[in-house]
Amino acid sequence: MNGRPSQVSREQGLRWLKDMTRVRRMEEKCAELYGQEKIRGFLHLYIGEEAVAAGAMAELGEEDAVVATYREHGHALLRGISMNAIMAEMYGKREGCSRGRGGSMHLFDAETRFYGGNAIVSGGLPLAIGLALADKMQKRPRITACFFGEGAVAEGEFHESLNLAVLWQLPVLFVCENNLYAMGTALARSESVTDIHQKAAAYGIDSAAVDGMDVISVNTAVRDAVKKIRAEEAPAFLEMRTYRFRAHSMFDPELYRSKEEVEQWKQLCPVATLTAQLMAQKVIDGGDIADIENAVAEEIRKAVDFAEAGNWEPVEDLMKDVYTDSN
Amino acid sequence: MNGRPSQVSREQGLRWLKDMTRVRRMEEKCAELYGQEKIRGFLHLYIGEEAVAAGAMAELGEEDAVVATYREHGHALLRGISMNAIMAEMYGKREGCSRGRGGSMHLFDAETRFYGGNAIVSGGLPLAIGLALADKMQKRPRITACFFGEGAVAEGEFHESLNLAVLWQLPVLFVCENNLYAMGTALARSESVTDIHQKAAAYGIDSAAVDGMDVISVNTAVRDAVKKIRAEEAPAFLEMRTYRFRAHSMFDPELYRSKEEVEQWKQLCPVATLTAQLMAQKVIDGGDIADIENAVAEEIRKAVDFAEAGNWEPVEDLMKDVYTDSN
Amino acid sequence: MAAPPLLQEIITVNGMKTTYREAMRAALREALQGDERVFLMGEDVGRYGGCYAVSQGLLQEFGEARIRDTPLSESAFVGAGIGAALGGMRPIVEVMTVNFSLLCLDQIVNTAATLRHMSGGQFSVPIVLRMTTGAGRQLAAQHSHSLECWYAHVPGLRVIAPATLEDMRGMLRLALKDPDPVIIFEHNALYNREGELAEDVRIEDIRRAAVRRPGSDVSLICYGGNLFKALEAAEQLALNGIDAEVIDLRSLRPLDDATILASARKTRRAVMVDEGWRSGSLAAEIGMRIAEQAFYDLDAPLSRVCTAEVPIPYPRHLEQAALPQVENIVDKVREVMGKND
Amino acid sequence: MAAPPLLQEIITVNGMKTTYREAMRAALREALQGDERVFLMGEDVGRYGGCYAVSQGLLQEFGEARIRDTPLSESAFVGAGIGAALGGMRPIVEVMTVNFSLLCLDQIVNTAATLRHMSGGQFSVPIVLRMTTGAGRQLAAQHSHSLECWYAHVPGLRVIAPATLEDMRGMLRLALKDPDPVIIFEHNALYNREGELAEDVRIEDIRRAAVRRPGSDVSLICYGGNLFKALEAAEQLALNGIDAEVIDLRSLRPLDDATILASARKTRRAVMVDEGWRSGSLAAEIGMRIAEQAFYDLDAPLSRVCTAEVPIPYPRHLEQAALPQVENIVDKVREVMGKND
Ligand SMILES: Cc1ncc(C[n+]2csc(CCOP(=O)(O)OP(=O)(O)O)c2C)c(N)n1
Ligand SMILES: Cc1ncc(C[n+]2csc(CCOP(=O)(O)OP(=O)(O)O)c2C)c(N)n1
Ligand SMILES: [Mg+2]
Ligand SMILES: [Mg+2]
Repeated sequence: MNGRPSQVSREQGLRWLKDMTRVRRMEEKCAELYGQEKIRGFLHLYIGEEAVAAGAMAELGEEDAVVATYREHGHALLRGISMNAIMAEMYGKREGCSRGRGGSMHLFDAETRFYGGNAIVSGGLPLAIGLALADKMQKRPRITACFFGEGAVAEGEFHESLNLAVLWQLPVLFVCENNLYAMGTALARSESVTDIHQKAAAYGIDSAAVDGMDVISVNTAVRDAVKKIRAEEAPAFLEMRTYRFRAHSMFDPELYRSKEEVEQWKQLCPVATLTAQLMAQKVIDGGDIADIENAVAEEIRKAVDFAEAGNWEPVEDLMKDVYTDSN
Repeated sequence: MNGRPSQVSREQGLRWLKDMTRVRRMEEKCAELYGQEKIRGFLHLYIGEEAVAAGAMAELGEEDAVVATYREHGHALLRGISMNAIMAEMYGKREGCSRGRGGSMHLFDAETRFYGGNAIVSGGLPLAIGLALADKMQKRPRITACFFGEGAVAEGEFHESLNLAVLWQLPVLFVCENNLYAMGTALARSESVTDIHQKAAAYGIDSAAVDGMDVISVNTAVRDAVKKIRAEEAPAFLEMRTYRFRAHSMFDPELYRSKEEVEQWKQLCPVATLTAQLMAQKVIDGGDIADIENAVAEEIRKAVDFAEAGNWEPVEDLMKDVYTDSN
Repeated sequence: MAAPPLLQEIITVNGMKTTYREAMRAALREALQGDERVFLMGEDVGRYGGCYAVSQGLLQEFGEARIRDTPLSESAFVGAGIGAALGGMRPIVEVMTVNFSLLCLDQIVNTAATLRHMSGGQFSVPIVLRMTTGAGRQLAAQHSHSLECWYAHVPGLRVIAPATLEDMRGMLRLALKDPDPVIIFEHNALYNREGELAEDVRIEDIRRAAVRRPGSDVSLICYGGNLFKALEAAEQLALNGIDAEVIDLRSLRPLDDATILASARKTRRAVMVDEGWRSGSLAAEIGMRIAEQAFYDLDAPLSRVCTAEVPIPYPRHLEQAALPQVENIVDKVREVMGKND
Repeated sequence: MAAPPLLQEIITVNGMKTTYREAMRAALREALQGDERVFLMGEDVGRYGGCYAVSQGLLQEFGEARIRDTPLSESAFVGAGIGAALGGMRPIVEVMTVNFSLLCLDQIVNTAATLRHMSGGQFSVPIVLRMTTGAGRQLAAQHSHSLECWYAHVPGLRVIAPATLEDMRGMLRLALKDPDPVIIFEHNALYNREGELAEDVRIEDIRRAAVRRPGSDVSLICYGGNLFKALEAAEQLALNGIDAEVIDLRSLRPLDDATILASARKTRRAVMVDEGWRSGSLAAEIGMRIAEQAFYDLDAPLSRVCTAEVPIPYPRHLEQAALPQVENIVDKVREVMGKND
């Protein structure tokens, strides 16, 4: 893998900064809306991990596919689903990207080939295998990027899926977001070998560990992996070392980790880190930050208005789309 | 691991020779009885793999537990279940070791702590984890030996179970009987990494590959592994490289492998190999072989008589033991 | 969106004597020849020829890519089938037997069945899952399940069970035309069965039940492997002057209420025959529907012949005692007719 | 062998106001204190305190070995629980929710449920499995299942569902005394519910149903999370002069036919309330049993209020529309009583 470039272009830098800021602010808003009971059910925030989605999505093409988990707001937004459609989905409105039926854990979008939004840990991996298999059989030069947490590594489906991907040489990019905890279970309590990229390597897959708090490192690693996948028609695996700053979901008293630990990681905030670098390198200035924050605030305001103005799906349509012919 | 001893005592040699011969001849008889429809359902023969069970069982103590698969006749016999009880079970008679209800795939015996006999590939591994966990929690210096085929390695339960065994440091001896095929699927078509002991090592478990056609190598490896497990209270993994001489079951046309390949492996017959070595080393002579064959023939004759003379469980007892209180 | 376009098919086979096994193989071959997107995936479907020899020869004809042997990884390859369906393929995934499907239920229930509704209609999953089911071959407790009722419980799935040679030959074609997940249950006892296929095999809508034997006194409602037991029972009952109507459900989800209720209303008596364990069986659902919708048309208590609630034992005499038998059906009908003394 | 020795228990709690959550926690604590062989294992039961905070504090009190956090490996840790039970322990294995139990069904159905019978009575599996179940919290399609009926279908398993505070406090004790596998379904809607426990909590045999409200006009048969909906419906019906009897099944396997049939015969009408999807629901089984055994005692068609056959949607209005509601029960009863116009 090539090293992390010490410099990035202004355009590139601003894009990542904006991407991460959009995710960060959108989710902060979601937390607020959850408090107001506008958003219900489970809400899993990605805050702290934005560099992973930002750095990765930038390297995927329109034709590629994305499979994610219930902690997927950032992936959905940066894959290109409009914030309006996402916010409306959070509200459960018909204008949402899943017609309001999925909510926070089940964002879907056919247009951007975003296949969710899966609330079963490790449930998305076999799906990614199949999407890639379809591409391979139809000789389409596509990649399927599959995001999942380190907790999923303990599931049998992780094992079965990695084996199939390598055995059948499928164009899958596995992105393990290792934020050190699965709900309250620390990595060391869920894995006998905590070096996840090594675990993956044992399947004969190209694998690396990446600083998931640094969008530039993430992007570099993903670019290389994607290149390899397209060139060698083989899967690749990246372990992104990151951390979630917020509770697992809105019901989590966080008894399993110390405030100090959380604070230490917050020092590595991906948004702050990139901002600092770009400022230090005089690639951007305070005005740029303000512009981004203003634009994002505006986008969020519009999204909330859109969601508020959205409609509830009529109860008569409850059974719609259980089957194709149930319409 | 210490090297394979070039010599073995006469007593030791005779025991292994007799053990393997008992399994070999018993199963040959079973195949014959299957032809006569005395034995029905599925019948999976171990012929060719006898060195594994013979070499391994010799190192287990009375208190230890054994978990096996549907290809378990040899394990059951060498664990100490009487041939009478096994043969009666094959017939489905009440005098069988599972009261006739299990048949070939479900031999059980509480007295020798033989926990079956599982017809779900990889289904026995979690059970072994639990048995070992119970021993650890109750501070009993026991080991649970878990036998399974290389096909099980692809199952999620393999992955989950190995992780738990290492994570919780459980006294489990995993014995993978790698006979190169899972029904008709060659190892290279089921595993991206065909070095199974390496796959296991990736969990942080002590692991080795062993010549499973040589009872002395098997025994040496198992003795070392058992010692380690008892000393370090940690699991161990052995990949036994072996081969099944017969079809997968009685319904298998064997379209997936060549006669030549089978013939080559038959040259490595564990019974013949050991016989040759012991004869060459003048540890035994033709008379000993004859004695063993005669004794085994007699044991089999008695077992068949026992099974033939056995009784069918009365239909009125069909529901017995579905629950403890259904008696 | 509209219902599956084609609800009925006519397949010209120029008449032939064949087995259920060959009929399914012919259906698979036809599907593979007719649509590049179709492929068969599962454990030992290729080199081994299928654990019941159903797919024998297909690997040689269609190659490794389309007759895809999988490792023992039920959850991953069924999930991969779902993903491939999303990706535009028309996968036929064989889960060797329903017994092993317990390892991939999550993918079927939480992904295949939910995806379309949960995504607001954006994604459909045109996968066909084939599983053998049933007991009777002395394979004991872990290899003798009949869990069709579980799958028939799940919204988003379509579940069918061929019982006739025609359906074994033709249902697959309609299943592949269905934009939603279809599970085909093939009873292992049928494969060796022989029969005569007509010149033109007419396959009715897979959502419809069929009256296999018209009758006026009692409705015998069954499916799959039990159809022939029910028909034989009907013949025996005829000798006793009891005219039984035999309904072959064909579709286990959705259930064809119209056909079921029409028969029950006509005969005023119903006995369900089901190889599943009694409690929570599909037979219970059918009975309950009749009790809900045709209660006042009934002249006798509803009744059912199911499998005893026991892990299926290995010995033939116990296994047979546990399973529905022609005599049990006859007795139960006579009881319902008040003819038992 | 004899039936589980103790069929009824009296637990002295000196009366207290408490929640279902605290009641189950007290039951767990009591079990852990009373028997060295008992331990609790599952995802996040320890440091996190349980996903519904049921086991909060137990890790501190009983330590890592007995309050065992597991990785996300449902199949392996449930199988390990089965093995530990065989090894002489009394494991309480928590599968966070029934939704995730789809990943360990094989171990439960093919091992826990079969082992005793298949081994000719040599091995029993005294494991207790706890799962939360049910919808209502806007968790959408993959997190809102009610699959009790599947487990209630399997011979070898015992399935119970506490609906009252007393049962939530006491059923575990009897479950742990049972030498066979027992699955306890805890409806997530109950945990926050508060109530008064008497001085002495009397726990009846977990194989028996209970009449929670005697009545003469119609039997409302339900369990778990729906008991209070049924009781509320009964109160509303009373205002309309309809006297409903409410049966709390408590045990879903075995079903207590005696209590169910006695009630149906007395009221001559029955409406089953069940949060499972309608087709193949436990409600169907109960209805079928009544239709088989009490047909001539009925004055009206059997009926049921179940969940709509749809993957549960996220928005509250759609989720509530899909689930059984008090109004649905009232309407259905009035319909059965011929009081709807
Ligand atoms: C199969 C399954 N088991 C349990 C759960 C409950 N659960 C939801 S999220 C979670 C932790 C997952 O952790 P990880 O994979 O690391 O992802 P993260 O939440 O850290 O992003 C658990 C146990 C689930 N959703 N699915
Ligand atoms: C979960 C599961 N899937 C499929 C099967 C059908 N099956 C029985 S044995 C077998 C092959 C197993 O091969 P391996 O583990 O190598 O053991 P071997 O038969 O070679 O001893 C298969 C696929 C099964 N019994 N269980
Ligand atoms: Mg995590
Ligand atoms: Mg093998």
